[in-house]
Amino acid sequence: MAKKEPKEKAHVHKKTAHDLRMEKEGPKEIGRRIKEMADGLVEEIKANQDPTFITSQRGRGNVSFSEAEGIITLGDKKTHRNFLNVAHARKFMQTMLVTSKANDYLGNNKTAAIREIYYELKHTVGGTDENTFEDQSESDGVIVDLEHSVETIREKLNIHANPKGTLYGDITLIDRMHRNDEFNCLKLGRGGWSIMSRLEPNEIEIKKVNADYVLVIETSAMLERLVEEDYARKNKCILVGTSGQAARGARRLVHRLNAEFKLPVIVFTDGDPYGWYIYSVIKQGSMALAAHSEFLACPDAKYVGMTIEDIKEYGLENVTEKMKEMDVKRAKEMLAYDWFKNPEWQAELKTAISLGKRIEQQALANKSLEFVATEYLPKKIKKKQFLP
Amino acid sequence: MAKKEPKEKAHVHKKTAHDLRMEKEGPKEIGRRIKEMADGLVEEIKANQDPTFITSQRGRGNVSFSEAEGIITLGDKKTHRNFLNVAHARKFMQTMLVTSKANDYLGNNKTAAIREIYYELKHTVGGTDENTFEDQSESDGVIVDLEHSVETIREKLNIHANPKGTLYGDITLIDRMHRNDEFNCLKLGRGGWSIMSRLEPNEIEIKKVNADYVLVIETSAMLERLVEEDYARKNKCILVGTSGQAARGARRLVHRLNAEFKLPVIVFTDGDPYGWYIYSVIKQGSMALAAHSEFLACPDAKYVGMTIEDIKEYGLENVTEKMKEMDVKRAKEMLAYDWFKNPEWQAELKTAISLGKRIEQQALANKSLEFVATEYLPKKIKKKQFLP
Amino acid sequence: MSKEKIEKKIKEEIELDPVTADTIAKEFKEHSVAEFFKKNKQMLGLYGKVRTLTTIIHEYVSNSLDACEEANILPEIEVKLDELGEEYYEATVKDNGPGLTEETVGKAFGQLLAGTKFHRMMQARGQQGIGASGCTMLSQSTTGKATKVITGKGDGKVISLELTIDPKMNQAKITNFKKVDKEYRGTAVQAKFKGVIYKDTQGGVLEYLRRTAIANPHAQIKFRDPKGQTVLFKRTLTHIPKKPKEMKPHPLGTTVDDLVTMSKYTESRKAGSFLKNEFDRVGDTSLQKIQNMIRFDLNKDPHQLSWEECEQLIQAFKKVDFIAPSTEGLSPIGEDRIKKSLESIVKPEFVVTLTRKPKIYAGGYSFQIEVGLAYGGNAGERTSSNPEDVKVELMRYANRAPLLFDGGSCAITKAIQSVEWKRYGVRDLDSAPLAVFINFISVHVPYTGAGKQAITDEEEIMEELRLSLMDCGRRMGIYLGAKRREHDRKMKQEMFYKYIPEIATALSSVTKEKKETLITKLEKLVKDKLGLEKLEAKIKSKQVGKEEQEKADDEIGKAVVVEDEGSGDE
Amino acid sequence: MSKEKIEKKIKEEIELDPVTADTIAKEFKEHSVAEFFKKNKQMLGLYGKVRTLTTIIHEYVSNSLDACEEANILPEIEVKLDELGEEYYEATVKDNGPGLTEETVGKAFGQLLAGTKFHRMMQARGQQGIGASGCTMLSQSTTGKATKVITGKGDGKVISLELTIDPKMNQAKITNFKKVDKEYRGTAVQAKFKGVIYKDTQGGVLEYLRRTAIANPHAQIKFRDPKGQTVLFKRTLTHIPKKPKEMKPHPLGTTVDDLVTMSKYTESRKAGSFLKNEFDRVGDTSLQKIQNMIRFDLNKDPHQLSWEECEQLIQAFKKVDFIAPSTEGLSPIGEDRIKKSLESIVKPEFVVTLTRKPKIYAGGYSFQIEVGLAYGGNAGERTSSNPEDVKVELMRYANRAPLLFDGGSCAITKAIQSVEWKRYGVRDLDSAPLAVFINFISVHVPYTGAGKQAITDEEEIMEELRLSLMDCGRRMGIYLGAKRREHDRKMKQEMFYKYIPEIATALSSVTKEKKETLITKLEKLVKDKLGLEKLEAKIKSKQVGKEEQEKADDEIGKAVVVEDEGSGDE
Repeated sequence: MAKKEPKEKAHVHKKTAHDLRMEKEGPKEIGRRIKEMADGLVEEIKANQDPTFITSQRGRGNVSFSEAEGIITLGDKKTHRNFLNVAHARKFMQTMLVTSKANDYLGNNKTAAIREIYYELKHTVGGTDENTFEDQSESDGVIVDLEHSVETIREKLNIHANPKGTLYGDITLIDRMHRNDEFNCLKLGRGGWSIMSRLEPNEIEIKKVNADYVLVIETSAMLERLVEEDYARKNKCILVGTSGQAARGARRLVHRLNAEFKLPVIVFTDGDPYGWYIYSVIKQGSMALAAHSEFLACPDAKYVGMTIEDIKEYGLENVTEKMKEMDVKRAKEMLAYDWFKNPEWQAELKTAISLGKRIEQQALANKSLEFVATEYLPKKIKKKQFLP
Repeated sequence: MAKKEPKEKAHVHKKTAHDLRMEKEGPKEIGRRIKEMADGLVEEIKANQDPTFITSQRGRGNVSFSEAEGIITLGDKKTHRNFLNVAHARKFMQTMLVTSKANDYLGNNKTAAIREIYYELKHTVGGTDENTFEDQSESDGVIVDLEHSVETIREKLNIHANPKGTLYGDITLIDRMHRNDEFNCLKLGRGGWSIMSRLEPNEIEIKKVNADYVLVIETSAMLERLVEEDYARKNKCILVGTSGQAARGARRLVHRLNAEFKLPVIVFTDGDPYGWYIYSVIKQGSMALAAHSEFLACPDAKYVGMTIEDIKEYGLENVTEKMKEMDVKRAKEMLAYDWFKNPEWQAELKTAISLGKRIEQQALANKSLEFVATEYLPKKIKKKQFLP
Repeated sequence: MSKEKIEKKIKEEIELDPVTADTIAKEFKEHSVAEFFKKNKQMLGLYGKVRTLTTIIHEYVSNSLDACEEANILPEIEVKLDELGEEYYEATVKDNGPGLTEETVGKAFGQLLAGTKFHRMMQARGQQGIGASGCTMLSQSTTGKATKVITGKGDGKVISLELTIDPKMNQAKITNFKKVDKEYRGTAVQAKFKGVIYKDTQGGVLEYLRRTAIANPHAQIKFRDPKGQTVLFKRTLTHIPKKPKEMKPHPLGTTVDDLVTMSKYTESRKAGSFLKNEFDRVGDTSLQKIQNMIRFDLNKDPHQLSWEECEQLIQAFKKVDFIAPSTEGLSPIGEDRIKKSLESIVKPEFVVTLTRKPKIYAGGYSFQIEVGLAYGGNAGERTSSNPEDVKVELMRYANRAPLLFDGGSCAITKAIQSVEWKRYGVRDLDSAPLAVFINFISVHVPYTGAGKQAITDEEEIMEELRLSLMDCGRRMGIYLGAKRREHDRKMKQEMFYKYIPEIATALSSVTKEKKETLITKLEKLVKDKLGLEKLEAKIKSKQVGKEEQEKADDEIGKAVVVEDEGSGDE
Repeated sequence: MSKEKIEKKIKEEIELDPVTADTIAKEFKEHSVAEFFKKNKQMLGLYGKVRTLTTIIHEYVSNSLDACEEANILPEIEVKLDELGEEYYEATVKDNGPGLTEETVGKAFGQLLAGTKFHRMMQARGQQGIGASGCTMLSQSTTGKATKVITGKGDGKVISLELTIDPKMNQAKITNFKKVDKEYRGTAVQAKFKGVIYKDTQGGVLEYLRRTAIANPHAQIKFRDPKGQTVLFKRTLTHIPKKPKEMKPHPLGTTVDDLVTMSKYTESRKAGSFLKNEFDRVGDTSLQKIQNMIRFDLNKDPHQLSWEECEQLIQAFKKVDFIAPSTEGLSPIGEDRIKKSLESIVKPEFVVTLTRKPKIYAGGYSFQIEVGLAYGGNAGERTSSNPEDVKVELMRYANRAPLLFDGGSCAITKAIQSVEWKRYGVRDLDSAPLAVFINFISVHVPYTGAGKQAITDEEEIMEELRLSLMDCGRRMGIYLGAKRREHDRKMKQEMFYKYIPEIATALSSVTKEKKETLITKLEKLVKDKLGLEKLEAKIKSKQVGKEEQEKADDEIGKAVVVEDEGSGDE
């Protein structure tokens, strides 16, 4: 194994300022914040006041696009959640349970997946046939609330999401938490490496990267097609398949390749609101996790396709799909987002809306199976036919 | 890398009789069968007869459980699809398109994912605003029809599904189609190897396996938990995460480990109709692909959990979920399946139905995060507390 | 005032003024039918500002049509409305009928329960002798003005007069009586009304006249509305409808009481001849059968018949197999005429019509149902400017006079709603492009009220209405079915054809057979298959259609041929 | 017979028998009101086998109640039905009223349009003098039998007789007249009917009597059904209702025609005194105002008033600020009594009732609405054996007499349907456990037909019905709202309480504060919070309730106090 060592332009990991800040926020610091918050609630209760849990307000009303940094950032508007409010009481109770559980993880140095937390905390509320949590979406929401309330990320609360995504290409990783395994992701056959849910630098070290750019791909079938066509080697790039919306692990990985190794990031998704959204999340971060953009986003990422222009350019009219009502609605909302307010994206979105069409990556197979690897991507990337 | 070579009980690949048979069915033979079928239709048309495409009938009516082989097999009932039938005409047309495309792949030695075929064939029917295929489920169905009609598997038609699933453990693979990459799946960090969509022996060679059994796991989060707890090494086994229903690649891999290396297969799913179904497909094959059971099924696989007994045994009452109406209906159907007609499964299904409860793998987190790896699995497997 | 005080006061009053049978007797008064309806004009349909005006026109126009038909004159009627002030109108209705004599004009317009029609067993629009006089009363009580009538018999003399009603006496008060030399035959009436409004909407005068024209294709009706716009409903037939004859009651349906009453007033000397002369369909054969079943001699003086003997006769009637009642007193419009009329006024895609055989309902009155179903095209009411927004239009008639109000309590509406229209290809009756025309004709229409807008849902009437609608519905269903089948055939051919090039290309690519050959062969295959289907459909539809048509022809035949027979059963 | 032949025959007939105004004149006949209704008995509600029997009992019972009340007697009424054969029944109704004299008994049961009530401006159940005589006619025409009447004035003599009607003359024919010595005060009527059926269902006699009892809590009604089972509706009040006085017409609502007619028959010598004597609420002050607005002298002889002068008076009336009409002619049941009655017979969870102020509708007739809403418990009709399957029960009354039929065309039903019940806490009216009681009282009820089962939807009536229902609905809404709030409060407390142990455990684990302390504190917090809310709700509901109650009290007060005032406005 590992017969060919990368010879040129191998990047070496360097710690960023952010990494340093994040490291300072160790379990003790986070634990202190949690206790501080809980103490506040107990004080209120003792004073016969309605206990109030405060977290950041999310969603458009409290999110702004930082032109300077090119990322989405969260404002300082707060949401108040009271116990003595019919609409809040259940969620208040759930927040307390998650808080207590996160506190346990930190104390015992354990980590858990969000689904595990759900099950750890799920039980019947005494004297009723109501469960503390009915489904995972409830605990997931509360976890986000807690992240924001104590101003940290879930990884620091020892909580992580499900793993998703595949890495392929000439990149050597070391898993410091797994007997220092060292492996090159071009040499794992055509399958590639399953990206983990946590990719913090203290756990996964990126030892060497031999590539000119990172290509982020929405669908696993397209990733497989590109592997089959030996695209990564021929074009000297890293392929990251996200299987839909990128999981936090994949986003963290792409961010690190971009931030630590200064690799350009090129995103290749379906030409539809979901695809554009995947792109925008990789580039600027998401509204839901606006507070964490600085260590997830890649502000200089570029969008290679699919674009409306492609439909005409490559005669793909027959393999477009009609946008559903919901798609059109989403596209119209996107028109108003600050981070799509450049002329190129405005034109793209407006054209798509007026045509009422969407187009998938796989639609390129309508030309020929290898077309995407031999023509479409190399040509567009060489000519820098990107959307910003 | 690859510092520790497996020292004991390393299995080496041997060709099975089936492998030999499958190998005989090369592209030329399959191509001949396709042409024969198409010629028949042309003859009918020339004789002013309604052309009729014949394929195997699937579903319960034509499926039986072979007690001797322990797998589901397909009977010889046929379905007739006529062009001059309002209910069939569109599907007849679609069948012709897929047939023609598969014929092309074989002629040009190309392979494609099912989604790619969909896009290759999708276009507007001349003079209408109707598409040849509206969504992928249409072409997927027709592909299965064609497989059965020409009595082969899609892989032989150079068609494959999306890749899904993760492999972790002390197993060394060689990808003969990818520069003979050789890699050990215990040494890829905690991520593991992404299982490909095709795992035919002529492409992926299993060089060495150092394990006592294969543990098939329904959810990726549970796989991650077991990796985190170093379960595979401590218990000397291979972990295969299927992320829900096992894709054909994963099934083929498990089958090969079972058939070529005689490794016992133990399946670990949620205790609900979906989980049981995942198990039964791995063990006996599926009704939909009954014709292919012999090279996908593992008749001697065992089921370790979750079971209804576990709920009582480990005090998990609070973290069970109500079975939905649909679940109960499915469970009742399963009662009647031949391959569940042993006393153990009958008892399991009936108890589940009467309690109206289901239980997920992650529910074990309710005990403690590591419980599943340190207590539950080792104990049950050691004591052989399996369902057949 | 406290409760106790009030009670005390009441008690005192009672003691001061004790009420007994004798004091009540002093209060006992009789009053006239005119006073009754003056106080209860809502019972005549004279309430609601729009409805009142429509009812007025209805009364006058019905009288004109009845008069013309009785005299075998093709009706020409002019209706005029003038707005005199706020909610104040003058109505003028002029006809070319036979006119009225000096003696009858006062009774016709100035006395309630007087007229030619009440006792006769003969179909007419009016039957009570109330309507026109009710209008006179309304006019005088809302405006204080008299009603003007001009009438001539075509003999060179014309009478002109003004009249009001003295409600206490139920008698006309005639003023300004003039007789002048002038050539005019017909009657013109002019009256003023307050508290009424003209509107060009559902339930308005225009709609009323439109419907009248549909059921009376031989009549010409001219209407000038208050804005001066004139609408002319031209006659589509120059054929005067067969004049109904006065009918004798049919034995079936006659009650004991009817028989007792008639026996008291008969001029016959023997019970047998009384039955033969005064009842429909009673001849010597049936008399003989009756005699065999009763316990007294039919030679008995009918004036001496007891209630019990009459009961014997009624029991006997039920066992005799009488032929269906004579249709002489009935004047159906006729299937062809309804069809023509609906086609010319409603302008639908197609029309099916049906005139049923006469039937009898309790009381011995014969009645007959006519149905017209007009489908597609302009049929149905438009509920908005979007031509797709359409709802079913129900056109109810009694003796050819439109019924516009009180639909909810009318047997016709109830019967229409009780039919399962889905069976006949109408998915949702309410939103169907359909006009349902029903003419109920009878020598006596059992209206639910003196306002004559709804027919009582007697069992026999409901049954017959339902059968008529279902019969006609079946014919419509056959048409709609054939229409749908043809549409389906076209759709099928299109569907098969569109796939042919795809299939041919694919098969050609695998088999190397020429694509063009495959296309030609496949197209032939489709044509052959659908041609066969079409033929089958044709044969099937023809057979069903023929059966239905024969059955219907048969019934119409019976209804017409029956005229040939005498009034006896031999 | 061919078409041509038929046409030729028709033509010949016409020539043989030409119809002209003169031949028509010969046919012109007058007929009596009795003949009219005999032929159109369906207009009196005498059709439908079940309905007919209910109508008969309705006519007799209404007359009995009217007679008792007029004579200030607490009514005791016995109703009996005997089955004599198939669809053949005998009905007997006996009361303890003032009885009838020899002179009036024939008119009361044997002559249409005769009675005490027609011309009086006074509330009564009957008003037309048609009903009981209509029953006599129906009895004789279906059975040939006479109607038996026994009546006594309590003076030791009792009259017994049998009577039928001569329809042509509209007069009673009395037979078997006897006068015997016996102590009995009251009237008993017994008649036989064929073609009727007794059923114990909606629209049947039992239901009719139950509803009668609800609106007449002072009456005792005993009913023996054909199977011999006896039901007794006991009186819940021993209070005789205030006897309505005869009323004068109110100037507002009087028409020009009324004024002209009244002026012709007045005994007054001057127009001024005519107005003052014969109209309600006209006094010297208002006369002075009127004089200032008209162009002739009020000292003029009223018999000389022209139509135009009467119009001036009517115009002037509209500008005078008359007080509301007197209520002397009306006898509402009263809120308390309706409540008591509904509570005892319907057995609901709660009742709200309302008696509104009198209003006037066109014609100068005053009327008054009473509403009762009975909610929950046994209120509403059960549609199956499942007690949850319930639908709203509409109880319509006119002058305390139940209206069971023709609901669809009745103003009361229309008004109920037009109200937005959701506003008052009733989500779906149709399936609500609710009884809606409405009593429409008036000196003249504008029935849609002589069958007296539906009230015409005159504008003023609809408006007042809606206002009454909404007013009463609001009060019910307040009750339902308070009920729901209390329920909500309990639910809330439960909800907060159940989470407390979870929260306490979690917070205790993080902060190390004692769990028990946290639980105690949190429970106190919840109690304090909900206690406050409850208090707020109470205050709020009290305020609203008070306002509403005051408003209502005010109106009842006015309705009662008004009696104190004289008939003038000074």
